[in-house]
Amino acid sequence: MDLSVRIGSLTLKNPLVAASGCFGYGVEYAEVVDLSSLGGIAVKGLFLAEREGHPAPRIVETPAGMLNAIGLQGIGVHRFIDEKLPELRARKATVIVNICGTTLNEYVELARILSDAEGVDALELNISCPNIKEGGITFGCSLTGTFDVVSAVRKVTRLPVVPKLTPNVTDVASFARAAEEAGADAVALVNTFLAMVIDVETRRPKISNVVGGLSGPAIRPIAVRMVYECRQTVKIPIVGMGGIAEARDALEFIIAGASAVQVGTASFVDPFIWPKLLDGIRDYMRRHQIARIADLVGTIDARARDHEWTSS
Amino acid sequence: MDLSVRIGSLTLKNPLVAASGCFGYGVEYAEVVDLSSLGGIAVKGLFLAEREGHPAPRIVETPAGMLNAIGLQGIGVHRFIDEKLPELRARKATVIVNICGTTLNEYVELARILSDAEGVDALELNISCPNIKEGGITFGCSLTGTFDVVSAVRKVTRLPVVPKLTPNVTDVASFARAAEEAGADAVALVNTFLAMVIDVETRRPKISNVVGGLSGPAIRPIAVRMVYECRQTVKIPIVGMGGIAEARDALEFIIAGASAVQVGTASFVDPFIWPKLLDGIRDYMRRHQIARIADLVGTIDARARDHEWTSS
Amino acid sequence: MPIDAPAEVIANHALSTDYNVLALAAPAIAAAAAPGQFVMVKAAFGHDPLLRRPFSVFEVLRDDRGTPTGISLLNKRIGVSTDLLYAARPGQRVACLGPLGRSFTVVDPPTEGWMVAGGVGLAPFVALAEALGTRGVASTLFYGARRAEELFYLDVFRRLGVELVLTTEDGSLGERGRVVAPLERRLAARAADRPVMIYACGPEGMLAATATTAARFGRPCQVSVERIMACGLGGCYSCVVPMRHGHGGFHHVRSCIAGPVLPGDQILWE
Amino acid sequence: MPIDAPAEVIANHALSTDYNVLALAAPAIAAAAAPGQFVMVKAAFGHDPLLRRPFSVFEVLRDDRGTPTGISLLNKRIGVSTDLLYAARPGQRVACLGPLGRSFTVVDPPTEGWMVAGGVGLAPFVALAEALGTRGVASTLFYGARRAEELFYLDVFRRLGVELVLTTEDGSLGERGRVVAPLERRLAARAADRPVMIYACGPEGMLAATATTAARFGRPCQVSVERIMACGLGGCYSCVVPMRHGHGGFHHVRSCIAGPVLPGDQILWE
Ligand SMILES: Cc1cc2nc3c(=O)[nH]c(=O)nc-3n(C[C@H](O)[C@H](O)[C@H](O)COP(=O)(O)OP(=O)(O)OC[C@H]3O[C@@H](n4cnc5c(N)ncnc54)[C@H](O)[C@@H]3O)c2cc1C
Ligand SMILES: Cc1cc2nc3c(=O)[nH]c(=O)nc-3n(C[C@H](O)[C@H](O)[C@H](O)COP(=O)(O)OP(=O)(O)OC[C@H]3O[C@@H](n4cnc5c(N)ncnc54)[C@H](O)[C@@H]3O)c2cc1C
Ligand SMILES: Cc1cc2nc3c(=O)[nH]c(=O)nc-3n(C[C@H](O)[C@H](O)[C@H](O)COP(=O)(O)O)c2cc1C
Ligand SMILES: Cc1cc2nc3c(=O)[nH]c(=O)nc-3n(C[C@H](O)[C@H](O)[C@H](O)COP(=O)(O)O)c2cc1C
Ligand code: FES
Ligand code: FES
Repeated sequence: MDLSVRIGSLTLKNPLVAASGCFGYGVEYAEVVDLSSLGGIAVKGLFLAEREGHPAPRIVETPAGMLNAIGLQGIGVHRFIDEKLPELRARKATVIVNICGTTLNEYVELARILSDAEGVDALELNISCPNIKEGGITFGCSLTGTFDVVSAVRKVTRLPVVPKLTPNVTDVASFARAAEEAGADAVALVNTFLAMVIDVETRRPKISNVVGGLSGPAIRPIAVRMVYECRQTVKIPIVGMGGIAEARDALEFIIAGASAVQVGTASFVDPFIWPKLLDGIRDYMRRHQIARIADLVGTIDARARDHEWTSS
Repeated sequence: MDLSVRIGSLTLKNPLVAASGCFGYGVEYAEVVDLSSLGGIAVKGLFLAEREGHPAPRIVETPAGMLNAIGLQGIGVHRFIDEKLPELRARKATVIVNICGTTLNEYVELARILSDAEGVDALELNISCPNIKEGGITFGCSLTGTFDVVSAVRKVTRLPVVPKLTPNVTDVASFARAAEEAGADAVALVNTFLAMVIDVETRRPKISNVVGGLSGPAIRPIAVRMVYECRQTVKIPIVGMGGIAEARDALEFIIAGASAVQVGTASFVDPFIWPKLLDGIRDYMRRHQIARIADLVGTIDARARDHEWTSS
Repeated sequence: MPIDAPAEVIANHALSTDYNVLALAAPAIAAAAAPGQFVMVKAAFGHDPLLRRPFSVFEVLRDDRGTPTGISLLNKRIGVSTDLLYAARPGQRVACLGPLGRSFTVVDPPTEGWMVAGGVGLAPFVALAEALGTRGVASTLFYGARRAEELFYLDVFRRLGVELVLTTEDGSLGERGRVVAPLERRLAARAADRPVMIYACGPEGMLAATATTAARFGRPCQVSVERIMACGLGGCYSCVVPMRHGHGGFHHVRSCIAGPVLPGDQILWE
Repeated sequence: MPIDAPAEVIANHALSTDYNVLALAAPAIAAAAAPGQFVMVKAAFGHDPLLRRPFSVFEVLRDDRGTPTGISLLNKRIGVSTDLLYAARPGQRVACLGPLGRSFTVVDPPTEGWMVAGGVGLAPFVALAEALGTRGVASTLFYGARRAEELFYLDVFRRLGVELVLTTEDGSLGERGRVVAPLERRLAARAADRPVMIYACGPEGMLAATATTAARFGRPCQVSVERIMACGLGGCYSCVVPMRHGHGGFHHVRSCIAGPVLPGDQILWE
């Protein structure tokens, strides 16, 4: 059974990737998860500098989902390279670094620095974080912004470049196309949906940043649709995510068109989820006699079951 | 305690409206709900002609939500006026007719016909149904389309005109503004989120139409955010909806900026929900000494609890 | 008017690893229910699972004096809510809305009542058999399942005087094969006999075969269809069945209010 | 390494209409737990409620031979998951992940241990009192609640030889008012006395007051903070507490892994 997945020049040993911001820098989970057993680890979004992020409360639970506005607290790229990367390498993790900038030059600078670091396997461009004011999503909500940041990063690195798209747009597939045209090796989607919860007793938002990003099972059907739309539009691989909590959910994304998937929120609920997901996928492939997971990608049979009928 | 709400020239006796497509033509619920006790009933979306809609399966449940692609099955405007409106009038319901067209002229034609019918209290323009190919959402996803259809309808009717906006756009507030500029009396939001569920065993979509619209508690935090954004942008009243299942949820929309709210999916789960919602709102107003529900609208205190911090 | 009862689970009998009978305290629903009607049950609190699920009224439970005290459901595990109902414990409450929908039309003698059940499609027939029995109608149950262990409540039907014609897919009890085969033979054999009303409930394919067979022999047939339902009250239009009308056309009727029992010969089978 | 146990509910004792003690079979977690550590509990199946919730290990349960068999939680109803835990029935299972986080540092004689608990903040102190007792540390519990009926487990502490200083907001037992008042008086009275370690758990305001008071008297203070947590393992950065550092600056530490027990004097109280 071949579970491997290609993203540009990189081969993931299986399609299961820990989603950025949901798995710390990976090392936090070393006791609980064999890091080398994952297809990859997208580490928490990094800026050039350290950041302390937003004050608590940073999350609130919602029906089958959660809102977060962490504000990209992080140790910055240099401390990451010095303090975390060596352990990740030692544990044979496949490391995807999620990078954020407030300007195009910051993305380029981050890409340069990380390209020189030993043990980075791919760059995920976070142009879709809804929780910071400057940069980030301003690129992700404009086609030219997306194109520009991807091509600028493309020029300075040989690492696979995977822009992460926001779902907060009318036509996500057009962003996937802009990314493809700019030389992206793959696109990742979805980041979180901009959302809000109000405490009616105090009439204050429940998280300190007023708005935050919705993740978890609640958003899965929208995310699957978006992956499907992108699959009809671009040729590069898609990394799909949004609410995956069971093997069946991961398979849904793969059948819709994702080559690999990421899991975020569900690994909060069950940190031991990874072998369960992998077993479930293996079991499915066995039952359906699928030798290579790559053969399942985008195999949805989406003939509408019927045309629309008008009364006779 | 004053629960009344004004939408243009129309006064709703309370802010609770049955959402279109979730309450049939109202008459189906006459045994279960005192129709005159509702603020209003947005009847199932009507075209000029009868339509049979999509074949089953038309819905599928998702985490804390559901997808539907009914395909706007309906009896057409003429049969509605002849067969349903008289009973709605007899039962003293406040009737909001949700209208759909494939062309601008169809909206205008529908508006004309309904303006002449006795017992219609407002028109809700469905320019946001994700489940039909022609018309509808094509207007709702284009600013000029939205402007054009609202102003065209505006010209032919004195009924309050309430375009219903789709959440499947980058900037919903700009659509609210276009609607306001075109003369809308209010905007209603949100319609459903375009989404998809795949049966991994058959690799076929779970509903016949491939994609459908996501509703229910799952979407509530996104819908609340959108109402809040529109409240910052337009002056006309907002009719908020998306996942309301308890009085607290309705209050969240009101505090975010909605003057009235609609309830759809939750009334499937609990058809007896209406007096419970009303009691909950009354209880809240009593506890918080709010004499008029209108005084609660948009009273969110949304100072971000802090600026972003960077490490010192 | 339907009643929404916060029904307490009185008992839960597992019939197999997949099937159970769940007894619910719901006197008002029990008193109003007619054979073939259904209830909408919410098996969990919270919003996941979100929607209620439709279940036929299996038995009307009565106290010693014959007063209706509740209903039971014949539940088959196939997903999240049916799993929860399989695991439900006495004392727990499930929201139960009903009775809903159109019931079977109960015939009078000399017409015979032939019930055709596939698997969990047995559910409406205990109540129907009782109603037929009360009127003195001679009745037969054609009942098919995968194997002998999944043919339930045979004694109950026997006690009600119902003739049993059983089939199993593996031949472990009754005839091997599908239930429509013996029905068809019986229809052929008794073509010129007394009038018969055919009642069917089970998988779509079985219903279509039953309806077609009945029509071929010129017998009326009421089928109870199963559609995914969100509301059960005619509000959502999710549960539609295409019904023939006029000149080759059809229209979609809501099976929750026009059905679940529908005339088999008018359904546009796929 | 934390353990994820599908822990069976052994017993559920209601202490009041809001509080209960839930006993869970979880031997491995019980064996590993240190005072002040917590577990992440998932109270329902399905995705609503979605996330686990953090609970202090209240008691370590043991069999006759003293072998740990499980833990109990002191649960206070304030929302959806705590409601479910209040209503949990024996036999039911709840997913229970732990032990997690940094425990209290247990002192040795001659240092005294003074515990300061507000309401459900009592939770970590049964285990801590036992650990202090084992080491022969003289200990005092300053324990405040709204009213007498919400002061729980007093006998247990007495049996452990803990001195009790009680306060209630309504004055129905002990001193009327907040628990920090007698703490402050005692500190003032015994300023020159033996060394004392202060341990605090309760509402944020009480923690801040305790930490500030302790600092004023130059006493060390370990506080157990409460933040909304999604993962409990350092993965999500939701549970941060601002800690002073350097020259008036601060950084956000994750209270699930750097805490929940943190040095009171370093927290940047709001
Ligand atoms: C009128 C009527 C009477 C019924 N009577 C019985 C009965 O007596 N006993 C019994 O065991 N079953 C009965 N069913 C079927 C029962 O409703 C489904 O088995 C149940 O809804 C499945 O729920 P789930 O959460 O376990 O499945 P899910 O996990 O939600 O899904 C599994 C499958 O169940 C089906 N399903 C899901 N939701 C519904 C829904 N709302 N309505 C219908 N089908 C659905 C779908 O095909 C889906 O693929 C009846 C259905 C109808 C329409
Ligand atoms: C380390 C730690 C130990 C704790 N120990 C105990 C204990 O022993 N006994 C006890 O009764 N409570 C304890 N709590 C508090 C307990 O976690 C919350 O009461 C619980 O999470 C509320 O869940 P809910 O679903 O009932 O509330 P919800 O309905 O979700 O929300 C009600 C309120 O609970 C709080 N809350 C919600 N989710 C969380 C979360 N994940 N973490 C923290 N707070 C949250 C929020 O302030 C929210 O406004 C502890 C908290 C922490 C951080
Ligand atoms: C607490 C939290 C923090 C996140 N931080 C980041 C981040 O730093 N960078 C990023 O690209 N996405 C971030 N995300 C988004 C996730 O990577 C993922 O796109 C999203 O949560 C949807 O997947 P899920 O439903 O499986 O969680 C974060 C999500 C959560 C819940
Ligand atoms: C089954 C179903 C049918 C719907 N039909 C319509 C419709 O005809 N016209 C319309 O404007 N909205 C329609 N909607 C959208 C609802 O009116 C509402 O905007 C949406 O469901 C969100 O609200 P809720 O989460 O309370 O259901 C439909 C929704 C559902 C679930
Ligand atoms: S189930 Fe809603 S109309 Fe039939
Ligand atoms: S709870 Fe996730 S980092 Fe602390």
